[in-house]
Amino acid sequence: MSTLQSIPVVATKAEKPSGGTGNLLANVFDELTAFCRSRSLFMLHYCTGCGAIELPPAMTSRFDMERLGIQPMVTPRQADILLVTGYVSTKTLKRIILTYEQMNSPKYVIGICSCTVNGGMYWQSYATAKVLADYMPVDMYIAGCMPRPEAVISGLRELMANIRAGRSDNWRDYYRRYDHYLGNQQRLFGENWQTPTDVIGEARHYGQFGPETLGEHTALLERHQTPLLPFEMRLGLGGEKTGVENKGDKR
Amino acid sequence: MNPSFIALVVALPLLAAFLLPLVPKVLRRLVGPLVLLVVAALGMALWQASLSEPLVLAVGGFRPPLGIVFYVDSVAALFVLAVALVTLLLWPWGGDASENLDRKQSLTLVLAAACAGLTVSGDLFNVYVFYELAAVTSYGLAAGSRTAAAQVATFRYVILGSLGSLLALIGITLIYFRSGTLNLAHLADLAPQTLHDPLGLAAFFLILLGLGVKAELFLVNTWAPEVYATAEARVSALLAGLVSKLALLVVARLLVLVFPLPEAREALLVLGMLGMISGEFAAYRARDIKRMLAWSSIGQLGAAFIAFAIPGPAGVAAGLAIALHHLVVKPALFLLAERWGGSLARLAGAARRSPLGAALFALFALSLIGVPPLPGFWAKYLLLSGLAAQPDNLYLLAGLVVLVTTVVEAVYLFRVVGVMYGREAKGEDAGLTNTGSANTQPASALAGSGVFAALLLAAALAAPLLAAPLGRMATQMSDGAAYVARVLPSTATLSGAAQ
Amino acid sequence: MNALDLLLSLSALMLLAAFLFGQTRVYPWLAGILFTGQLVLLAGSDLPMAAGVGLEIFGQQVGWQLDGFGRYFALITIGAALASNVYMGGEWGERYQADGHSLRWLHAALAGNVLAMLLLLSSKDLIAFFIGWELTSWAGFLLMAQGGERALRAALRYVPYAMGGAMAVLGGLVLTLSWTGTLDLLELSRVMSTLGNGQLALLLALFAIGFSIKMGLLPFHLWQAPAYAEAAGPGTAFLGAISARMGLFALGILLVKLMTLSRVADLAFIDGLFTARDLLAWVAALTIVLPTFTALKQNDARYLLAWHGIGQGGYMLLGIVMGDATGSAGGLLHVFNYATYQAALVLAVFAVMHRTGTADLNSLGGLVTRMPLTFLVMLLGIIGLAGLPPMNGFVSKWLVYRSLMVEGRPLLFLMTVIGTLGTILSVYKLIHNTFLGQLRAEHEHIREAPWSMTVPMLALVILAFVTGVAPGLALSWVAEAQAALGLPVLAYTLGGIESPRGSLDMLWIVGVLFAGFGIGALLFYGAGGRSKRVHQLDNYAGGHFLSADVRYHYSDHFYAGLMHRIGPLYRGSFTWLESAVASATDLAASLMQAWYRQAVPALTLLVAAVLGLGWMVWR
Amino acid sequence: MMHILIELAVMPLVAFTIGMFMVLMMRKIAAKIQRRVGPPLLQPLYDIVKLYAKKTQSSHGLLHDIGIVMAVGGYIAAETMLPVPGMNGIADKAGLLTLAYVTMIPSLGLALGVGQCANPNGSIGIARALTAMLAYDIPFVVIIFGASWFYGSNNLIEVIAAQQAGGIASWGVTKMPLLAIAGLFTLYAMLGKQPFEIYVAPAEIATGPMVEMGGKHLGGLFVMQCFQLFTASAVYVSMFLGGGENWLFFILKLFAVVAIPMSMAFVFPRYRTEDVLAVVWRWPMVLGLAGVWLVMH
Amino acid sequence: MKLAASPPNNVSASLEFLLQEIPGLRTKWAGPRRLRVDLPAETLPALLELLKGRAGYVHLSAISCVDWPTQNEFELVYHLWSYELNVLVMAHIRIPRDPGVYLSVYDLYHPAAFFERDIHEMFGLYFEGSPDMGKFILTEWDGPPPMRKEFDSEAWVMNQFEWQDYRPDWLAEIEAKGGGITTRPQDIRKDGKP
Repeated sequence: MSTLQSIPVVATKAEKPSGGTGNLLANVFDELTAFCRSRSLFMLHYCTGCGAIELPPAMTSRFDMERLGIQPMVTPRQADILLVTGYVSTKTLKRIILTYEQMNSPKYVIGICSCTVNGGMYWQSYATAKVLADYMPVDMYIAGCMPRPEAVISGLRELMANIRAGRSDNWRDYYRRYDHYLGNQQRLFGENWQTPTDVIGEARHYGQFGPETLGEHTALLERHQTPLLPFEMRLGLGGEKTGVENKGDKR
Repeated sequence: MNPSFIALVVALPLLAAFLLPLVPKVLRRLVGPLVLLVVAALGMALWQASLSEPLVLAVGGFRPPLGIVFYVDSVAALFVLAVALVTLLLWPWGGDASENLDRKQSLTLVLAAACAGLTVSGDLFNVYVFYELAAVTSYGLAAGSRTAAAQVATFRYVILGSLGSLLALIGITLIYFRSGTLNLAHLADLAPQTLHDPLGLAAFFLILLGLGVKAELFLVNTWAPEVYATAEARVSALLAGLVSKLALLVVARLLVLVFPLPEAREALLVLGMLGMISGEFAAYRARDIKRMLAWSSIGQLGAAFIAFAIPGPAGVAAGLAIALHHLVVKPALFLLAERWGGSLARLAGAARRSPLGAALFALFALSLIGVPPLPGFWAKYLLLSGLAAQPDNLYLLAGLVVLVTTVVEAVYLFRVVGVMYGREAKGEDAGLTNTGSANTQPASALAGSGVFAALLLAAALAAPLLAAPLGRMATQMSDGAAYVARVLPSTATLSGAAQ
Repeated sequence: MNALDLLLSLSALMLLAAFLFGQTRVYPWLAGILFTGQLVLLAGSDLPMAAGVGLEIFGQQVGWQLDGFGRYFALITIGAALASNVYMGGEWGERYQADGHSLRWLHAALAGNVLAMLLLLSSKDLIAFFIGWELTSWAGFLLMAQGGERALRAALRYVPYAMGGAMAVLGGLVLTLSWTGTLDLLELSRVMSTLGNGQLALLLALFAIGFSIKMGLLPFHLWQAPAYAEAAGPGTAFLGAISARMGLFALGILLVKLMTLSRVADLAFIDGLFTARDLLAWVAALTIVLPTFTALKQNDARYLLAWHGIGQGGYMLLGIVMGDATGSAGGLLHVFNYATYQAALVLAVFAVMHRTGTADLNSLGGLVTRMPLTFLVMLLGIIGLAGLPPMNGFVSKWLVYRSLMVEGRPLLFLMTVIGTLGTILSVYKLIHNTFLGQLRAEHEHIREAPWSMTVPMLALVILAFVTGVAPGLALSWVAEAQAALGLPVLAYTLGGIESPRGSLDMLWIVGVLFAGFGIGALLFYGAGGRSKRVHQLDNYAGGHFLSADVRYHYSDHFYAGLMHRIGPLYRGSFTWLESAVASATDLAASLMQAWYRQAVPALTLLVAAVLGLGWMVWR
Repeated sequence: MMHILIELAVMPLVAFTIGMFMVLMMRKIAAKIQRRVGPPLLQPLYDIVKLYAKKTQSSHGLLHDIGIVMAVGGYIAAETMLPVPGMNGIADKAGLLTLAYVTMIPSLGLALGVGQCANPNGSIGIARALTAMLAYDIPFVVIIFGASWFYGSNNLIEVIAAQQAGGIASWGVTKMPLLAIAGLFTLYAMLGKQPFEIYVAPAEIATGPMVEMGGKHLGGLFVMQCFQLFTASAVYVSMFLGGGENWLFFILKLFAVVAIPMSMAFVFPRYRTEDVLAVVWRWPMVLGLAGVWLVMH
Repeated sequence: MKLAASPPNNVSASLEFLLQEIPGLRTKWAGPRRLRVDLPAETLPALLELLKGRAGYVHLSAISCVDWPTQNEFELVYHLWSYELNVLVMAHIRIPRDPGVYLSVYDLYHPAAFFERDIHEMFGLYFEGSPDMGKFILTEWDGPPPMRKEFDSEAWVMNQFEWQDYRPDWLAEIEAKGGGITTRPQDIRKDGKP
């Protein structure tokens, strides 16, 4: 049983403003980026459940998110916050995980409505995923069976405060404890569950490779996953006669 | 080079033709070629001699206006040489039952004699006799291939030919009635007073129609496509290539000497244009090679008529160039068409099986169209520059017709080349094309067209050298007064006596 | 044996060699050496190169002499021939021979084309000109007919056009002879402009029609696209690069040297309102726009480039018709520029065909990761074709624009810009459908084109880039051509032109451009964090899981929006015109054949006789 | 020579900062129209810094990155050709026409970058963007023709000098009113905002070209947007509003030129591609041609 | 049930007269325009063809299935509507649970394909002849048919998922002031776990 508080938040030194020690410039730069990150959040315009109806009023003239620097963006590549609003059915969860992995980090997940906390009204249903936190690191919950726009705005403001203070780094957790999340996902979707994003490769690439990144679940994934390595631009020069060479170089 | 040899040129083949059956079987096959070789040698000698100054022979010693006169200037000598050589190349060597072969060989010899006679004879009646002789032998040869289609086509040809001869005879009688003489030189002398009136022109038109049958003139050439398509290719080559040129030459000589009038030239020009348009456009739609070549020869002869319609030596030079070029190209094409007859579809991919044949066809097509290095271009250049030099707008129109018909000619000739070099016919008509050796050319056809091709290429390379003699021949032929002076030494006395 | 004789005999020797042992492996090397030898000979010798060989026939002197204008075109011809020869010698040639075609005929056709074009370019009088013109047409026919059944059919469609043009030129030649009495180009340039307006108009009509057919100007352009597209690979490159420009060479001589543009401007249709020069300018402008927008709709890369060949011809003619220093320099420079990047583009398309087997834009895509060098060639090629700064295409188009702006021709200027924008759209479609987007499963393992193909392509594109950065190099040859032709010569510097009314200095512009790219790269790689390459299926598709068997590459009907607006304008009126002429000839032919199938020939003979007599008697 | 190198660095920076405030002004206008508070003063800067400070970015290949580099670099080069008060850069070596072409290079670079993302939304977006470019570039070129015919040269320095010679009376807008109006309409279409933003249709093709642009790629495009705004308005000001006598007037004119179309933009829905062609080929083209006719006669 | 001599004039009577042709069929009017019909399973196709052919019942709005675990039977209800008679006919049939197979009416009413596919997914009842018996909505579900009475969803959930203890500080403040959650989760849950 994992409680919210018990989720280990790994405090990395660079992110935490260490109050003036270390060289000033590095500090100021991190300070500036953290401030800009908090002041400019791009919200992914992806309505997963019923809670999404509360977002337009939060954007338009009465509550106006833009004054906080929050803009709705359409594709996961451009977005920072993934708002999971309302019940998360198993089918939708697949799309949410795909979208989450396509987002560029630092990225944040806000679970709006109670259904993302503990299943909410659909806690008995066989078709919904109960706890969103099992499948991806969640930064902020805004409970309520559809929270009002003020609640959404206050939730966002709190997230901005966390980002500013550097406390909201859970996206690293997805890389560091990928095996845990993958296990939960495989438990729900079956063993040959695979997303086109190469999370393990990204973990290595960005230096987020922790001890728990690999485990028996990722071993399972390794066995059946068709490797989706990017097409490197290669200069296959040479005078081979036939057009099709090096058959089946399965990397 | 004493003049009496001229008579030999006509007499020798005639004699050989009739004595052929008596010769023992072993030698019989050699008689024809031998005779033709002798005639060719004579022709070459005559040509050398006549280049400087034309030769005259009064047969049997009778002074010109009464007796038979043979007048040989360089053009006539050249055509005699051409007759001998082309007949030799198109000689019926074999491939038939022996008595049938005798008949063919003798007929060919008679035809050769008649043609030689046509070129050298100096008076109208003689021309008519040799013309009839040539006509009859061509009927015999045309029907030679013994197929029903050939018989029918020749029958229609006979009707037209005889009607034409009839008209020519009426024309000649008219002239005789008006001028009292038939000798060309004498006529040339008397023509201004007697023949340059509507009646004279009518006589000229009748002779033109009469001779036009053989020269594939527009109004009377409807027989040509059928005969050439059904007769043996060798015969069609002979008729289209050689005989039609001689009829044309006679008309030209008549035009130059007796009727140098604008109306006559205009008639020739209009008929030439119509002949060219009808020939080339009909060939555009032809689906079978022999008929296409027939129509193409009608077109080319139309061009020759247009050329001779141009007054002065320029016209004669252009006419000679076109006639000689056609004389070389058309027989070769007919030889190629022997094995490639029938519908064009049969030819799909023929180039793969007989590459030399296809290459020759393409070479001749290029020359016919007038692609520069080949002599065809120089002929067309002479024709067009002649036409452009004339102030009269009708000549410019003729020039336009020549240009347009050349484009049409290029299209249909290269459609055939395209079919030949295209890919093999597939499926149902595949069987049609490669029936045994349908597409491969027999050795004789290739040899014949190869010689013609060699002639063509030689002419192409030596074009600048040939230009000078052609010019001299043209001036010699177009100079009427010299003809008269040469044939009738003291014209003053004779004209008085004849009145 | 002076320089020109050596040049002509060298190319004649090459034609013979190609015919004899064209299919061996040795011939391409020999041809390469000979071509380079010719190039060096041409560039080295001083002008005018008089030729010894000549003949005198029917009272006309026929001789050959190469001046600055001819040499400019000759250099491009031999350069294009060298590039396609290297291309043919390599693996492409082996594959071509393996497919059953004859490499010997292709080499012979190429050598024949070069010889014919040299004869044409160095003609001293109209007969030599006509000999060269006809030989070029038929050598072009031979080169087009190589490469299969569709190529042969396209070449056969070219025959009536070629013969029509040739006959128009022959008609003009003969009329010139009868009106001016001489055929020598030098004398003609003095005498011809003294002819009356009516005569000059007829001559202009005949010659202009003849030359515009080969150049593919508007009414006579339908044959060029299929003929050039279907020809064998390097054949297309050579044809597209220089073959159509022989028409421009002829038009240049006709309009500027013989008739002088001022006299052409006097021939007015509506007394000075719309002169013959305006007509030529507008035909050129329309030739820029219509073929370019036809190219936009093509789905085969070779056809797209062939249609652009026709379009770019319009710029060249427009430049020359403008007649001022910048305009004509732009037009002439565009001949060289277009030859370089067009040959590179066509060779690139054939390299793609060599590897993937097809040039159909709807069945390619994503090849940039597999054929990067070919992509680089095509990228620089399309930048040149579209006329954007770093490449030389921009310089020549800029010169034409500037002359249109200085001369004050707004509508013509508008047409040229519409043409350029159309080119930009269609070239992006070309590179997007071939190299960008989703890489198909079956193309994942193809390799880059072999060295024998990439080297000539890269050489051409680098040449285009170098003459783009320093246009002065090419402008020196252009100035020489202008002087030889009698046009006002352009004052040029290494970077472009200096003038108060608006100068162009490519060295600075390209320098600043690359400085900008440097700063951009610094910003991108320096300021931005680490980025990771992702697979093409790791893509946003509205939450849908993409898979390799689904083909989601957007290539068919590429500019749908644009086509909704201008779609109805494609009425195909020229194709209708061509088929109308064809059916008219058919009708005439059937009528004539009816004459020969009449039942009773004797009756017609008699009727004819009576009519003839009547005509003779009562005239 | 040295001053050109300095200007090469300074002019783009100035252009970027002015461009950023233009973006801010645009968003503020949009907010005010929608009765909203609108973003804080430095919001564009925050966005750009946040995008560049992203820790992980996904790129689809070398060409995807080079596309963004070309987009930003192309505009940096274009800025040096735009004379601003005190700095002329290389305006004398490249005229108005060259500037029009150099500004096409960034869009071509972006098109190539988006091409390699292998995303159909991106390809459709680029197809529409190029069609829109075809649409608004034709009247733009007509206007360039008219202006360069009127001033007798397409060298921007002379164009500005000619206009500043006689004060407001000799400004382009007073001398060539029709061309000025057509120019404003074309500028409006060039900026790619509301009625003319079919190629960035968020709901339909997920922001078209920008669909796979994240982190520093999107940051590069935000920087390009600032440059685009500055370049378009600076060209218009140089041609019709007498260029910059001093920085204050220059900036006021720039913001005025951008403010007019932007104030109208956010009340419109969105034209389809063929309608963009219809509108831009009808009104500005007719006005432009009439203006040119007037200027020439 | 004797055959009445003359066909009655009003709608419901004529319907009843028509239905007499089906043996072993019982009718019961649930409302002025709602007729419940009970019949043996094998005669259902005959009824459908009769109603469709002779009474204009062209609209099969739904097939619903009721699970009777105690009687080990499934009850299938076919809701039919006629635009002429404007009377809703609900045909009830009972089929045994264990083989759980029945024949499809797809050839008569094409929409039946979806209803049958849905029932198959939810109840595991196989319809022979139905075009597609694949997964319909629950593409990720490979457990037992969930709508069967013996399937205990809550037990499955309890086994599959774990809960997280969500005690945010704002809840503690409310509880400090005496408020809090009225019905605790363990009271709702049958097995009493929190």
